[in-house]
Amino acid sequence: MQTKKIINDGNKAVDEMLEGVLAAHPNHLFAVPGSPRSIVARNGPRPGKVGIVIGGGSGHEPTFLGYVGKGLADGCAVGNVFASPPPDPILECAKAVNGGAGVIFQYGNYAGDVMNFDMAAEMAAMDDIEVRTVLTTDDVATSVKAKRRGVAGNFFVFKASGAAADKMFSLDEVERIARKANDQTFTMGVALSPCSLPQTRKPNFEIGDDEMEIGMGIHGEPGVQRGKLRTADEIVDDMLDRIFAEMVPSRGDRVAVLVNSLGSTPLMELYIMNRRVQQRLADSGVGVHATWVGPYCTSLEMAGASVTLHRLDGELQEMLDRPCDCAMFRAG
Amino acid sequence: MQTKKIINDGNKAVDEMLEGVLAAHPNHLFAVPGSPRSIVARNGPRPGKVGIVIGGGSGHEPTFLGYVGKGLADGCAVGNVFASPPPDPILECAKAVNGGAGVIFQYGNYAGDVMNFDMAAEMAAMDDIEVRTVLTTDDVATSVKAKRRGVAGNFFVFKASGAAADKMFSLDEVERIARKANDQTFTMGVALSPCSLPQTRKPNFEIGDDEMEIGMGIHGEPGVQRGKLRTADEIVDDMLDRIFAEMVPSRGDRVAVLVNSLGSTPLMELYIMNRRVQQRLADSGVGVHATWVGPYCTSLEMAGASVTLHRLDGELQEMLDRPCDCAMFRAG
Amino acid sequence: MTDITAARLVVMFGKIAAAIEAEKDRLCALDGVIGDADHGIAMSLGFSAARDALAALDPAADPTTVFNTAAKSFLNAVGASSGPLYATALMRAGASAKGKAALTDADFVAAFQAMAKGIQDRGKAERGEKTMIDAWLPAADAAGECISAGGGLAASLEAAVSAAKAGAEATKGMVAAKGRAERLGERSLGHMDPGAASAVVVIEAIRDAVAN
Amino acid sequence: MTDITAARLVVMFGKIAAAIEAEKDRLCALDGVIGDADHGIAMSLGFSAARDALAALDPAADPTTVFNTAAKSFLNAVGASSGPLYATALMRAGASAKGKAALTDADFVAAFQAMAKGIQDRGKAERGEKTMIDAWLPAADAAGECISAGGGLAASLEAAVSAAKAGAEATKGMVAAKGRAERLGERSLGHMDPGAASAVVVIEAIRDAVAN
Ligand SMILES: Nc1ncnc2c1ncn2[C@@H]1O[C@H](COP(=O)(O)OP(=O)(O)O)[C@@H](O)[C@H]1O
Ligand SMILES: Nc1ncnc2c1ncn2[C@@H]1O[C@H](COP(=O)(O)OP(=O)(O)O)[C@@H](O)[C@H]1O
Ligand SMILES: [Mg+2]
Ligand SMILES: [Mg+2]
Ligand SMILES: [Mg+2]
Ligand SMILES: [Mg+2]
Repeated sequence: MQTKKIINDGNKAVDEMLEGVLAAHPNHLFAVPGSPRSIVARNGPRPGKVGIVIGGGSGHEPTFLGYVGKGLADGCAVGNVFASPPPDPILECAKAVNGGAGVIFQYGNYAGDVMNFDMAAEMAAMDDIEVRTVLTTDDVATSVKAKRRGVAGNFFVFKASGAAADKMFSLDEVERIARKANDQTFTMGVALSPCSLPQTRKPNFEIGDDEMEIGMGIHGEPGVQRGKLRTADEIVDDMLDRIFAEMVPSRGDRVAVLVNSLGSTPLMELYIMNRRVQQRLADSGVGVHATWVGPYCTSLEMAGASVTLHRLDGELQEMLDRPCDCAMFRAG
Repeated sequence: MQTKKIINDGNKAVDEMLEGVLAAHPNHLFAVPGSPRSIVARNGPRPGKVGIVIGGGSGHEPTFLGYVGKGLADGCAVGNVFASPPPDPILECAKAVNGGAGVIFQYGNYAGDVMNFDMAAEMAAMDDIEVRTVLTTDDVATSVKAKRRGVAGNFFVFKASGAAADKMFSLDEVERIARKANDQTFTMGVALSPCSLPQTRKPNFEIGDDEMEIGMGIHGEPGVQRGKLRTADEIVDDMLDRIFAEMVPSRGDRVAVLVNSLGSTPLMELYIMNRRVQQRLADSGVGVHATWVGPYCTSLEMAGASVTLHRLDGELQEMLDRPCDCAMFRAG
Repeated sequence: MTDITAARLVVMFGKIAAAIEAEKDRLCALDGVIGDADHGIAMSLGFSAARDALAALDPAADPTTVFNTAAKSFLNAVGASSGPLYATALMRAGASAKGKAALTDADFVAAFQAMAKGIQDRGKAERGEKTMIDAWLPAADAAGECISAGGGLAASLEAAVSAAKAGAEATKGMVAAKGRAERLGERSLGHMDPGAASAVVVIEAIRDAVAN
Repeated sequence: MTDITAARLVVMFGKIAAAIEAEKDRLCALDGVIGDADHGIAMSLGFSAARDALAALDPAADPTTVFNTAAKSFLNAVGASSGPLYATALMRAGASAKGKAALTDADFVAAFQAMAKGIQDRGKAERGEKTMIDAWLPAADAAGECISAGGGLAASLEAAVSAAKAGAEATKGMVAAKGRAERLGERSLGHMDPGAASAVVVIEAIRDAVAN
């Protein structure tokens, strides 16, 4: 039996989605002529501005596409579902957003993405575009930071560097801020049910009727542990314990919070989780500057959720508060 | 077997959700003191302004809560999952948003909501608050307009009256615009899978592995027809045929489009649908003023989607374009 | 038979709450077929709220206060369709008992009939529209006829139960013309209306609590 | 044995594409256990793109052009991890064939070895890290040793297939240290690496196409 999807042809799903995206958001986005998988912000790139190129596999919408716009990313290279884009569309993005001040590649730390973006960076260098790479590694499910994946927290990292570039900071400065933002971003997720790829229409992993996967990534890769499904408060407590262990919050710290749905987990459940997140932060003496709740980084129709804390100093707070205007996200 | 949910106690889900909502959006929303199910916009109500009270059952988030804010609704009465709120919290909203210029109750046309809001309106009249009621009836799945349900299209109706009230129009004018907006709003939905209520945690209807329900409402009520699941283009074509039959579009008409997820249908599928919507509109000579794609009116984690067309004249376009700033929605 | 006191009515609401609780899942399932699957939840919320509010009531309260307290707590706990319908029913029962320290058999049947009338006034449903009215109206009529014919309270409520059951059964053959199922048209045929089914449960519990 | 022409290589890519297509579901399922369930899709997209691009190729093309065309189309069709890994493999094969109108048996084995080297250079994986390297390196070594020992092309590729199979089998006992499965740690034990499994399919198809 095939899983149910409202699609035409699994192999065309990404390209047809992009047609639908461009049709919906003509004032925000366009595709590089001749390179339909390279999506660029209408009002983002400009001379002298550092260009921000993000990207990765499809199926995480509104990540990455939705964060392309003035004040955030300038361009986005779109891969197949859960697959890095090849170097070509990445290179075309780099060219399209290049304002002469260099370009930053930002994406989640996955082997496939690293290889493809690195190849694109080499090709961009041949075109005299200076490229820096900042991987997002916010998933605390892995203990070694350098090996961590980028998951929902890339939202904050992209936001910080997008704001820095929008303020016309230098390549060095934008890179520094992106790295700082990544260092201060901590995510933990759980998954309750699989999703299925449009091409296979089979559940991409198996899980018991009363189980959850703790530390699940955003592609259905197994996490750190299988457990029985618990209550919202217990799940959040476990997530925050793991996040706090990495983040080591001090009383007086200030954070931004993201409670994210992996797809089919509804707002009701996310807000119930947020209730507990805010209680725990209050108990720890951590102040909350802003909170986002919703589907910000998904895995198609997977059920599950993640919590991200983004610790702010004055500079990161300024970046977070700076207005941005994207097709699927606005702030400020 | 119980369905999987990240909750604590099904009977507390709505109240805990509201705690999480208020904690996330303290600058946008507060609860009327002593009436936790009456949520009011921080910067909405003001002297001389017509108050807009919306509401209905929970489980449709971001409807209704998410559309409370400056430029849109002033207050929202929150019911249990898929159940109208009782008169009391509705009345408390009416009192809290009353600026002396009258109040409009706006909600979907369901027997339970009508009875509860009508009782509240009678009680408000005793408090010398003039209340008008405008039911949303955008669901074209029913052929008789007066019997139609309000579904995702209430987004446009609330937006229009919220803008009119924000422009300090009179009660008569706001009511007229709300009715016009409702008359020009046409929605058709399909559902692919059930959701489950937090209290029962059982699927709320049964559907075959290869079936879809055409004309499904937003509570799992059966629609007009069971059919085999078809391709995105076929589904959209059927939806638009039904919508066009009611709307009777003329070449040169202008519309706003909403492609809405009922919950777990991901953005990828919605954008694939939008691609076809825009093709069909272009073929019919209908111009598109703006498009929204995402989960705007959901049924918890139900899979499925709806398409809404909102036909604009100059006045409705002005209302749609007027900025608003809500916890879960911004425009302009 | 002795008159029905406020205390007896409080016991009655406890029995209704227990009976509904026991049938909650079945009522949700019936609502799942032609509605939104929550009718058992709404009824259970409503009657347990009534029971809890009554537990806190002054023991010297009169029947009207019992009905009004139940009405108010039911309404505020439920919303939904059942909230105003049953709240109105209970307020009408309270009004019909006004000024009485305890209810005679005839008073009780009058209150029972007032409930049915209240539901109809609030919901504006006619017989045959596949709602709880199709159980409540025949039940009220049967009880009224029986007591007028000198049948006594027990027999009257027994007649009400039979009529309610027959009425609920008959909703299977009706096309819904009110409530959520209305849009289903012909597809509502063959299924019992959940509100009619819960009416049977309520009326049976009333009989069990009062008619002995 | 006659030299291997560009036309023969084009046939070889067709056979690889067909073999991968037949194993696509199994490869996705393997990737579902320790990765993201798309490896069969990526490999099938890549090799069918290569096959299609080669179908349009000038019949006078040389082996290097065949490999480079395949590399480029594979890369652009896939992305993912497999894209750069196989694209680099194929570009290295193209480089090793540079200037040759057709490939001798030794040339072909050298190209085959260059593929394995390319995968390693691109992915920086060592043996034992539970990747396609654990199939490709032993296969390349086995083919190289066999041809040096005078074993001929058929025997060399047969040796490659056996070594690849043993290597893929051995990945079950490895803890992943590269790629998506890396974060699984011990939980990756007991499962075959999908990239190693697909390497066996590719190498078998190469043998079938070339060694007769
Ligand atoms: N206008 C009405 N008059 C009488 N009964 C009604 C009316 N509308 C609905 N009902 C009853 O309400 C029942 C559904 O109640 P419930 O499920 O609690 O509310 P909701 O439909 O709001 O979810 C229906 O089965 C029907 O018997
Ligand atoms: N650094 C690497 N070196 C060699 N092979 C690798 C490396 N990283 C991943 N692989 C191989 O890639 C396979 C997964 O490929 P695929 O599923 O197509 O890509 P993705 O992981 O991007 O979804 C793994 O099974 C492994 O054999
Ligand atoms: Mg992948
Ligand atoms: Mg309901
Ligand atoms: Mg119901
Ligand atoms: Mg994979």
